[in-house]
Amino acid sequence: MDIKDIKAIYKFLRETDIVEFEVEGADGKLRLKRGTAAGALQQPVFEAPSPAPAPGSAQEIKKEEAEKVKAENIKVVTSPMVGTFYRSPSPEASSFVELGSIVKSGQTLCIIEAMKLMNEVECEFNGKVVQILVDNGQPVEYGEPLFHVEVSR
Amino acid sequence: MDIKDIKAIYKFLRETDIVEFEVEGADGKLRLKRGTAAGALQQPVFEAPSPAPAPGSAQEIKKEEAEKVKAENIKVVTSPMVGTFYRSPSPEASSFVELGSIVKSGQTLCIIEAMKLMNEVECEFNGKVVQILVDNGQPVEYGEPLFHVEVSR
Amino acid sequence: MFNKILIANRGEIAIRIIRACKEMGIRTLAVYSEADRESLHTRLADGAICIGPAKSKDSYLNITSLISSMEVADAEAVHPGYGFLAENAGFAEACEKCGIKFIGPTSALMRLMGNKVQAKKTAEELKIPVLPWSNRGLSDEKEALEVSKKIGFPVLIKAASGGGGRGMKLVHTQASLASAFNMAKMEAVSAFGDGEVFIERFCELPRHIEIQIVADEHGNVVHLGERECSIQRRHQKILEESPSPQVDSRLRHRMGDAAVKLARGIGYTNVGTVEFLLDKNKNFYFMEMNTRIQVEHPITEFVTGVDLVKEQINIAMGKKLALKQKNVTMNGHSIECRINAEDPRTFVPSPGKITELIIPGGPGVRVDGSIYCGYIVPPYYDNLLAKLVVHAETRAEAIARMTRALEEFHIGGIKTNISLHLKIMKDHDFIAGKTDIDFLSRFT
Amino acid sequence: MFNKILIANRGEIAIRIIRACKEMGIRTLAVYSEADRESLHTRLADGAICIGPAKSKDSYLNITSLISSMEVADAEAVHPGYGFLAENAGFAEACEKCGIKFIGPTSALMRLMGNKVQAKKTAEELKIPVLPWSNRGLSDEKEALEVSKKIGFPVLIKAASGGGGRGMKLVHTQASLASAFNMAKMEAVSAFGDGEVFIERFCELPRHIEIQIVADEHGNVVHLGERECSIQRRHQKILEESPSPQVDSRLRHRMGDAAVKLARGIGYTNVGTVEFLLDKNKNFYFMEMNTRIQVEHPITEFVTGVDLVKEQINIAMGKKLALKQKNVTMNGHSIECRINAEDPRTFVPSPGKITELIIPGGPGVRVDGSIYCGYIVPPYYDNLLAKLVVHAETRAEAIARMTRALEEFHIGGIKTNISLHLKIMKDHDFIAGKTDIDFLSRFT
Repeated sequence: MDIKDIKAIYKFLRETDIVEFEVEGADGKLRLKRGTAAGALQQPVFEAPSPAPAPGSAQEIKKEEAEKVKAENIKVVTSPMVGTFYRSPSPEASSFVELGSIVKSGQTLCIIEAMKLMNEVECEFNGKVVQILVDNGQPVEYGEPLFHVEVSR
Repeated sequence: MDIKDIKAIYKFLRETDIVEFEVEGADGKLRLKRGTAAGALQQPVFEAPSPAPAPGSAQEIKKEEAEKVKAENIKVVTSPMVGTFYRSPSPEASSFVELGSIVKSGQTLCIIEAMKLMNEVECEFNGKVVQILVDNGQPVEYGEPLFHVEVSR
Repeated sequence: MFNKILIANRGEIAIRIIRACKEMGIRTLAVYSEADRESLHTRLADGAICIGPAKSKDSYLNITSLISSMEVADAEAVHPGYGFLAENAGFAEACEKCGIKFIGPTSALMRLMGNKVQAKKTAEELKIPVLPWSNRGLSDEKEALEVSKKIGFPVLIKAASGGGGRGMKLVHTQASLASAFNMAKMEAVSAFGDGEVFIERFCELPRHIEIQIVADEHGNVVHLGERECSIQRRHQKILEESPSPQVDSRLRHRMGDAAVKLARGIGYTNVGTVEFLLDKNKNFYFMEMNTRIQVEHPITEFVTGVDLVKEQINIAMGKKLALKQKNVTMNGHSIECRINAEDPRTFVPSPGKITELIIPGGPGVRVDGSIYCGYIVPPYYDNLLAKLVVHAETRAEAIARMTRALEEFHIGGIKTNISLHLKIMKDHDFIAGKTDIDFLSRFT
Repeated sequence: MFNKILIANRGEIAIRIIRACKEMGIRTLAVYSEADRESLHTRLADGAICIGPAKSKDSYLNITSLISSMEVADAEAVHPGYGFLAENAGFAEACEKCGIKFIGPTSALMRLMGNKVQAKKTAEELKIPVLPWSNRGLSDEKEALEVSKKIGFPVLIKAASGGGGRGMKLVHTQASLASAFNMAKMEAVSAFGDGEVFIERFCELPRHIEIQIVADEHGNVVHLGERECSIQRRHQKILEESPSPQVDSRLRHRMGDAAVKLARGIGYTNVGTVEFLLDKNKNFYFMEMNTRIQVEHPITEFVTGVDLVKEQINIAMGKKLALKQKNVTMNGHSIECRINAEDPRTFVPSPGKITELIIPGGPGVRVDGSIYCGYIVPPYYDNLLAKLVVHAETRAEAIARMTRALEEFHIGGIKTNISLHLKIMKDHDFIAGKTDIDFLSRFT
């Protein structure tokens, strides 16, 4: 399937009321979605107290990244609750993990503070921390991506 | 599966109320989703004083018929105005045309009465009356199909 | 009691009238052009009839089609809404001749008030204040110059059959009078087919205040207070409020009395609006009378609790007004924003398909619209999509409510002036009630 | 003055609260479950935070998540809406401990009124009429039989922690008492984790009338008249009106006084609703008190002009009531229809995608909804799509208005109970005001 085929298909779709289209053949797969209603609606997201992340975008981008990396050998660790993200057990202590740290299943990655309680977030597999997505002391919502961890084979 | 197949499938879908479609075979897979909403909204039409045609349907069917016959060698004569349809110049007189009448360009097919004025509707080509769609004395709206006339070659 | 009313209009006002009829138990017949087959008014009426092609001239302005529709469908009365044939005395007369009740004043009254020279003369005779003027239609430049000198420059040249600012010219000096006079005459001929013009004194930065009148066919007339309509662009109102922040109860009383006096003096019936200019010193001057329901009638409905469209129908059926002037009270404050399909900066109309739609709701919010998700706004008619109207106890609360309602309003697929209205709601002069006829031109 | 309020709810009531906050200049923080990412309340708030997965238990009922959200986002107060945690004294207490203002009464008052045995005892002590009852929670069948004989059959067994008809049993004869008593206890344990039940005299075909109370933190209490809520299906209201066609001003006065007496007697604050049964002889009996905003609050807002949600917030901020009892007037008539996503005959919920949507508008119509075209109604929560509320001068006009508004309302893609409401509007008994608690079961 080359660009000419795609153009031909799109030209055809333009004349129809088809809004989603997917075709799979011997030579590959094509999925198209034409602009429409709900999907385009703006999505308001968690408005943090200072310093605020750019409303709307940051979170979404993170989620897209999460999608992308999932395809590879990298897993996303998300926040199990609403709270404040801490990389170390106390302000004086050193961080649980750093970029590049090798982590084992069961090892604490960070703490989420909620209602004065410190909740440890553990890694559920062996791997290597390849990205830390949230700054120390930042608020996080449920399901928010915190770390990218490359799974060891 | 090539563009020709897809077009054929779409042509079929157009005649149905299917909005999502997925097929998978030896030679691949096709998934389609059609846009919806407004087109499906019910269309209220002219509510005649007694005897009332079935609300909604009659008119629509007539129009669909009009579409169909257009494709062949048959033309639809529509009402040029809102008024009352009369097949003869006076109650005692005979009808201008009957089913099967051979008509010439310029010949009067019927009268539409509007504001006490009798407006003659003329045929604009030579042909044969193959269908009379409105009963004598019935109200008609603008653009309402009145006759099917088979055009002489 | 009418059994069936034909609604000779489209869009939100057709729907407004259908709503009133339904609540009164009267059947409704909608009319539509070929371009309006999917319009909401055709869906909501009890019946609908196609009266012609897209062009207004051949459909909504087609008197023969309309009268014929009423005859074939046994409608006893017609409501013209606003615009189209609402102030066409010829249509009212045709209805009168066919024994169809035109829901509005008589054709003779429409003719009298439709000519601004006649209307001003009538007002003057009734001792209602008018701006110094030529006292008649003027035929040549010399006459015009003479009159203008007497009145004193700057003067305004206006068309007797005018409206919407066409044929209107502001003249600052003697030197430019002659050419302006001739241009105004030409514009008036081409716009209204009537070259009669007159001259009046120019009033600087006036407010545009109108008084709502309700008059039955038994000589009872009441007024429902004023509407502030100064926020205009090219003589088109886009935002109205009631009461006016500049009108106190004493002034309201005086303006209301003047409007009632005019209506009584000419034997007016049905609802009507008497338009005044209010100058900086709070002097008011009669401008013209609109012999129909106004776009902005909902703000008066909100503050007085009177249903103006039902009143129109009741009056047309010969009923006596239940309302007495002493029982009319103005409660709280109401604002209307006209939501138009247009670029909020350039004002270029923006027809097309509405792909996303969220309509505001909640307490104190009324939406009179004709749109739905998937609706294609046709390019043939005016670009009013919906009237967003709010009511609250105070003006400040009404502004807060309108702000939140505008923020909720989301129309995708076409451009609208929602953002312009939001800017107005946050403007200091607007918040302070400092709005005159030039507000919007200073603003944008 | 609060700077930011967290809204611990979803759907139309979350939106209702956001609207009030916006008009008051207070910032809002919405919370949502993963299933509600596309919900309108997340769009309309100033900010939104995901608090858990779809299941209510893990999100909207997750007290830790909610308190943590307020802490990280610096919200000073929480509005619980209705349902979810609105009558959860534990949540109110947690807020109190964290220095967060819970917009409602104190946790102690919620506990007192949350237990029906305690509530009835309190009312009785305050000399408010109650149906003859066991005067305490009952532990065994023997006690139950003794009490029932004294009261006289038929009797009703009810759960002290009950609600929504669960744990409620009607007993006609001595013979069936024992098994019913034990079943009621079991149901109460499984539904509320509390097996306490009591017995009261069964009142035949009563009306369900509730009085709206507003009480500030300075001892001022007023009532805003009654709501008629008799049209229920399985103890779920679907249509309410105010005033009740069965309550005249004298009875309103007496019921209102009783409600105010209760509120004063317990030192109640914020808004609340005192529910009464009204029997065929117009005797009224205290049933329970709801310590939150009600779904049907808009009908009271329409007839009294009071914004109940703003009152809630003002009271929570410590303001004194501006309203005096003598200034409360009931103007006109208001009806609310709850538009649910359900089969209108079987009442089976109908979640799914809304593919077409036309929302009614025009004069006297208020829509409090959470839907838009393209919205997918999730299957996890209650099936209320929108509240359609009308107001008119008389009950007959309100019914006519509701009828035309229901006819305008078009929701495509899912099933709704719009047609059921239309049938009710055309029902002779309804039109005559003859609605008791069994109206709907006779009707369907």
